[in-house]
Amino acid sequence: MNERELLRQMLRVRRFEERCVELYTQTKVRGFLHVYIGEEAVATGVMAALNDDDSVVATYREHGHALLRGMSARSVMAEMYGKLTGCSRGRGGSMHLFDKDLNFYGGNAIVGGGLPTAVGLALADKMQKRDRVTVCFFGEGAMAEGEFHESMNLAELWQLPVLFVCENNLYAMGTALRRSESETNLPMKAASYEMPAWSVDGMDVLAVADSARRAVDAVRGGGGPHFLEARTYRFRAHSMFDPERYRDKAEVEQWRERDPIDLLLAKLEVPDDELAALEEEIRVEVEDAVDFAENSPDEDVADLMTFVYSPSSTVAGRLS
Amino acid sequence: MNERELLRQMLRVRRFEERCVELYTQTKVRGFLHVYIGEEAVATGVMAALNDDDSVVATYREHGHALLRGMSARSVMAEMYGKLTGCSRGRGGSMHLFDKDLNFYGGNAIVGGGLPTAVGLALADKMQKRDRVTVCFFGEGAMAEGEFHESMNLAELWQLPVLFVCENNLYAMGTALRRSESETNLPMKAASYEMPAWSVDGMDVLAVADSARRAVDAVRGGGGPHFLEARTYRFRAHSMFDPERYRDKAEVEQWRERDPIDLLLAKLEVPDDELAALEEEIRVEVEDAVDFAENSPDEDVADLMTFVYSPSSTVAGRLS
Amino acid sequence: MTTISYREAVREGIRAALAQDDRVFIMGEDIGEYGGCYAVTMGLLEEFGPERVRDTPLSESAFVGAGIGAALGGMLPIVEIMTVNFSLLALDQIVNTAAALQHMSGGQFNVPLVIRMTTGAGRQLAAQHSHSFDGWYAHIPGIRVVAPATVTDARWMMPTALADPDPVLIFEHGGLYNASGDLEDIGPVDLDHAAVRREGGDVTLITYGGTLPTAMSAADTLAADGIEAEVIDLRTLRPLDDATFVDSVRRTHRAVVVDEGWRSGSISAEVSARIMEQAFYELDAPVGRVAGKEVPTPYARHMEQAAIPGVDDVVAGVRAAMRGE
Amino acid sequence: MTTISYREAVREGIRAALAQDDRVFIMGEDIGEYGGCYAVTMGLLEEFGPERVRDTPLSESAFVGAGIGAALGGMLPIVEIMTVNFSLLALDQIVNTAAALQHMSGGQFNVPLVIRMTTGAGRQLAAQHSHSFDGWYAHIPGIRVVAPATVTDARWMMPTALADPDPVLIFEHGGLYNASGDLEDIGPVDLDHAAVRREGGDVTLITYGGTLPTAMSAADTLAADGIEAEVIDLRTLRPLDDATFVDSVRRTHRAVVVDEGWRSGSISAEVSARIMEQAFYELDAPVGRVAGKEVPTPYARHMEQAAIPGVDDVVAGVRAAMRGE
Ligand SMILES: Cc1ncc(C[n+]2csc(CCOP(=O)(O)OP(=O)(O)O)c2C)c(N)n1
Ligand SMILES: Cc1ncc(C[n+]2csc(CCOP(=O)(O)OP(=O)(O)O)c2C)c(N)n1
Ligand SMILES: [Mg+2]
Ligand SMILES: [Mg+2]
Repeated sequence: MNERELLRQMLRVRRFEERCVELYTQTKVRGFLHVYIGEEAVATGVMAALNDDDSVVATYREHGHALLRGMSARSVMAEMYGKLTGCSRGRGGSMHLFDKDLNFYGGNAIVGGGLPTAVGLALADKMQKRDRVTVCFFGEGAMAEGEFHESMNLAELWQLPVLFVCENNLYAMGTALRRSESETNLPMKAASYEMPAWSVDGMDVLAVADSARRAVDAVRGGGGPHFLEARTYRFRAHSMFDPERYRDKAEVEQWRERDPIDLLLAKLEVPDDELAALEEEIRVEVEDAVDFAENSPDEDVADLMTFVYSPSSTVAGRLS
Repeated sequence: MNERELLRQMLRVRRFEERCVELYTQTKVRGFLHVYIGEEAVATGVMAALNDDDSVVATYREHGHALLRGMSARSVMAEMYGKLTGCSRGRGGSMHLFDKDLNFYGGNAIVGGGLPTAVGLALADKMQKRDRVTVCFFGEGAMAEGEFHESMNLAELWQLPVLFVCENNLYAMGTALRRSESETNLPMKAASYEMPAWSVDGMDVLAVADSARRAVDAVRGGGGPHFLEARTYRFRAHSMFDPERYRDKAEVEQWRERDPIDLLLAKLEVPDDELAALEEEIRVEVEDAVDFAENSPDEDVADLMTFVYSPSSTVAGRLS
Repeated sequence: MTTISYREAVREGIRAALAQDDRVFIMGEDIGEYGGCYAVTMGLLEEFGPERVRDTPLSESAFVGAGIGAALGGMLPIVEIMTVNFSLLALDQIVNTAAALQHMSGGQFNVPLVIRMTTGAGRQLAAQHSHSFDGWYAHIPGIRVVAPATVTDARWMMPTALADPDPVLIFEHGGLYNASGDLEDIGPVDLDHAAVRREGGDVTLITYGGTLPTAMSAADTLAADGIEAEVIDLRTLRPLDDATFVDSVRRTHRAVVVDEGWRSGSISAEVSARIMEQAFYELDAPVGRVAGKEVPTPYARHMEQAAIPGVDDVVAGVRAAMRGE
Repeated sequence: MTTISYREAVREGIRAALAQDDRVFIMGEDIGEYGGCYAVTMGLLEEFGPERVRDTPLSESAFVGAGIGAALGGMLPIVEIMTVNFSLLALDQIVNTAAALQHMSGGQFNVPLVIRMTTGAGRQLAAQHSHSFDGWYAHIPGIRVVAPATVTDARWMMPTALADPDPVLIFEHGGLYNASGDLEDIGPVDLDHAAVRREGGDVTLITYGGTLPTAMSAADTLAADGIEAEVIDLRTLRPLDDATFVDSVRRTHRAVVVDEGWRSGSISAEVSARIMEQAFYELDAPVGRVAGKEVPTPYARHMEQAAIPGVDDVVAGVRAAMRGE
């Protein structure tokens, strides 16, 4: 992916999410909303390294991942509106975006809960001798969970083609890394499973893309699982219910100076009119998604019980 | 504890358990029975470093730990017989030995399940500014469980007075360490929590005693949690239902040459008659325990529902 | 009498306990510096300091287990699990250790641990943040399971729970936090007995926690039609105070259980079975159940609302019972 | 017809599946080199190799979760959890992911995962190895819960479970492994329907899994006294085939549910509630429950036996029902 495209993708995610926040304030979007603003370089850089048939597992902070993986702004926005045209028919909302055609396994709101799934996807690929990589995103807070530990061990023991990407934004809700991990050097943790691991500046999309490319190639080449820490920061509150008492405004400001979009803009020499055209193109895409969501139908309440079991299941037949 | 006493304790545990195996064959003892034969030096050496009011958390392979902590052979044997006079009224059996007076917290048959309890005991000690250490024993197999990871992190983060003792006997049931951990250097795992850790020859009781003394002193002195790996081996099957298909007889024989009791005997110059007297003293203690258990009453079935809730609980009053 | 929110009432229960007894402390994720995911513990860190208002890393199993150990070591821990779904990560510690230890040790060790968590749907948080496992936990012997439905209970269940020598699980329905009510100065709640929240002679409505307001509204609607419902708030789901609801059914001869949990194997099944066993010959109609639809909670508001019992559903359930259906 | 043990029957079900379909593999603790904690999988490693008979480290949550991922990736995994109590360590994966994913994703992802585990008491394994959470799991929508009670079902439930597009939990009662019986060549079991194991017109005995032999013995004892019990083996605990047992109760007018699980909130409560709802006016006596005592399972044999339903308890329960109690 070229640098212009990386810029476009980051901007797309940024503007989309800014709009989500507005819509939340207007009570169009509900539930918990976790935005990725400030962290866009991470998923943008990593996704650039993937093939179409690779798999992605993400968290509840995954609008960016969904868009970057190729989901349409329409299907994501409609999902957040709770509409039938949303990727998950409006049943999942912001935290549960999925797309089967894109091998996008979402959308897990149990911290750490996606890691075992990723291990299993990689196991299936290995057993079926498919040339695929599974990328699993999670926050640094997830690393304290037992599921992280068990998954790392299993992946390394079985030499599975999975890349663990830790989005270290320094906080898990209000808990700073040094208050959640006795060892804050995260690659050291991966090393304790003998898993190759390195850190990258998560604000520099080119660095992330480069690191991710190396890691994905290594995994695909049979090098077993890898661990990549992307050092980043979230500019906004954890969710829409966060008074942000746990960090200084000054700290946030300091990090904002390293806004990944600004950093890339500073590097590329994008003419003003080109940038304006890009912004306009994205504005149109986002507004189209909003219109689409606004005008989409709700799911019929009569369908509430569908997909508890598969339509082909005899159980489903009996319950309907 | 002097060397003669270490010998006496190891022999006591050995003879007690040899008798348990016989009794199992005679169907006097039932359920799962896990013996510690071959591993006695570990608990013997570690217990020697503890004060009376320190706390101990162990596993289902804990007859030795119970005896070494000071529980009588009678109360342990009667428990294994399922008698009312057993430490747990016969409700726990071999896997659930407890003694409140000795701060012996048993007796946990969920692999890894005791670690959080140990963390909590140490937290209580710290909050109450008591000069106590909690020792938590577990097998190397437990280290793959999420509860290990979470407990290590919590203990180190909060600098709690707990010593984690990994009894590395190379197998978790039939699973060799290299098949359960991608990193088999276990102190490295502790290091990934920044926890001081070292290994000791678990067949050499003097070395264990020395290492444990250093570790316990460090913990008691405010040095935070420590991790001690004792490299040992179980001479017998995992439990009484184990065809031992997963390891070579030759490997077992090789380890038997390093029988901890023989090693210590070789070091001490114990006259034959003294050894014979010691054996006889132990035989008498064990047979006394067997007689006691044989002649003890069963718990009254009418008491089945007691101690589901505390006798002082209003719930218990309502249910009885 | 003061009017406060349920959230403030829970906080006040915790605050008072921390102030009164040095052995009490609270731990959980983001209860301190963040101020609590649902702002329940806001301000407690400042008042009691980080030792007693203890933020934990994300590790439900270890910090619930550490609560067990601390209780064994003489403390009176209150452990907060942010949301009921996450408690599944700690279930081994709750069921295999906390609930079993006393019996397994022949009465030697009791575990005076209080675990609080947010339960229930209605806030569009979807399938991993919205379930009602309250009734499900009530299957486990060795623990007590309680659910405050009113502001007063939210305040006053805590001292009873802390005085309990055994593990107590407190389920706070997330939909209630913003509800306000009169705080009555009743002192520690009697957790051995259900509460009759409304008297009536025509039908017994049995419920608890988040669906008490639903049942009360339904009773109002029904009263307008001349049907007087007696509304019973179970308060404690384990052990069930069956005497109170069976007595009521003996008088009304009809009963409907209202419960947000998935219907099959819910606490409403147990209540129905107990009425069957204890008052079968007094019944004029089968005991009805108005329960949650058996579906992972959907996000979209209309779908979510369809999945949980509403006032109309309760009214319809009672009308069916009146018709003998 | 051959006589084989339940253990061999389970093994044969797994073996046949491994032989027939490359997508099938089995993983769990000590299923390979050790030969299985209960020797169920003995010999499979030698036959199918370590890729398809995959030993796992002690990490229930991760390997159950890996089963979910592998199922999503096109495999048909069979995951063995050694003992029901340990499954609590994997409950987050089972409930929050496996059971919820399809609905949560709007129907995009189904999870064809089979999880087997040993359940039940009777072998003096005490409180952390003996419980019966079978009925408890049946509360969870999105999964199917089954329990083979006979050698034939032990053999033939596996192909149906593997053909199911959704997660299936198979509970094998530890007390049955050594039992022998005739293996009938029935082909894949119909898991949508309960089985009538004995016909009778006086009372309906409803049970499943480990307590089917108990119920059958009780029926024999009762027959000697002229009471003919119809014995229904639920086979599938979720979803319940209520039509079969409700039809039976409509004929016999009396029912007793036999269930090793703790009584409160057990599957027997659900069965009782359904009969209440569907056949209240046909009942000549309240539905009785003969269930496990609500106590962590004790080790001592006499105490353990007292904690679980025995033939005498069932006979007494039926006699009470005959008296209308
Ligand atoms: C098992 C579990 N426990 C707690 C929560 C509540 N929670 C949601 S997000 C979060 C913080 C996670 O932090 P991190 O992993 O660093 O990801 P980030 O939000 O920073 O991207 C917490 C505690 C949860 N969703 N799941
Ligand atoms: C959570 C859990 N999973 C599985 C088991 C079954 N099990 C009992 S002991 C054991 C092996 C444990 O090995 P290790 O920790 O090395 O201890 P050792 O037996 O070697 O002393 C297993 C798998 C269990 N008791 N608990
Ligand atoms: Mg974070
Ligand atoms: Mg071992």
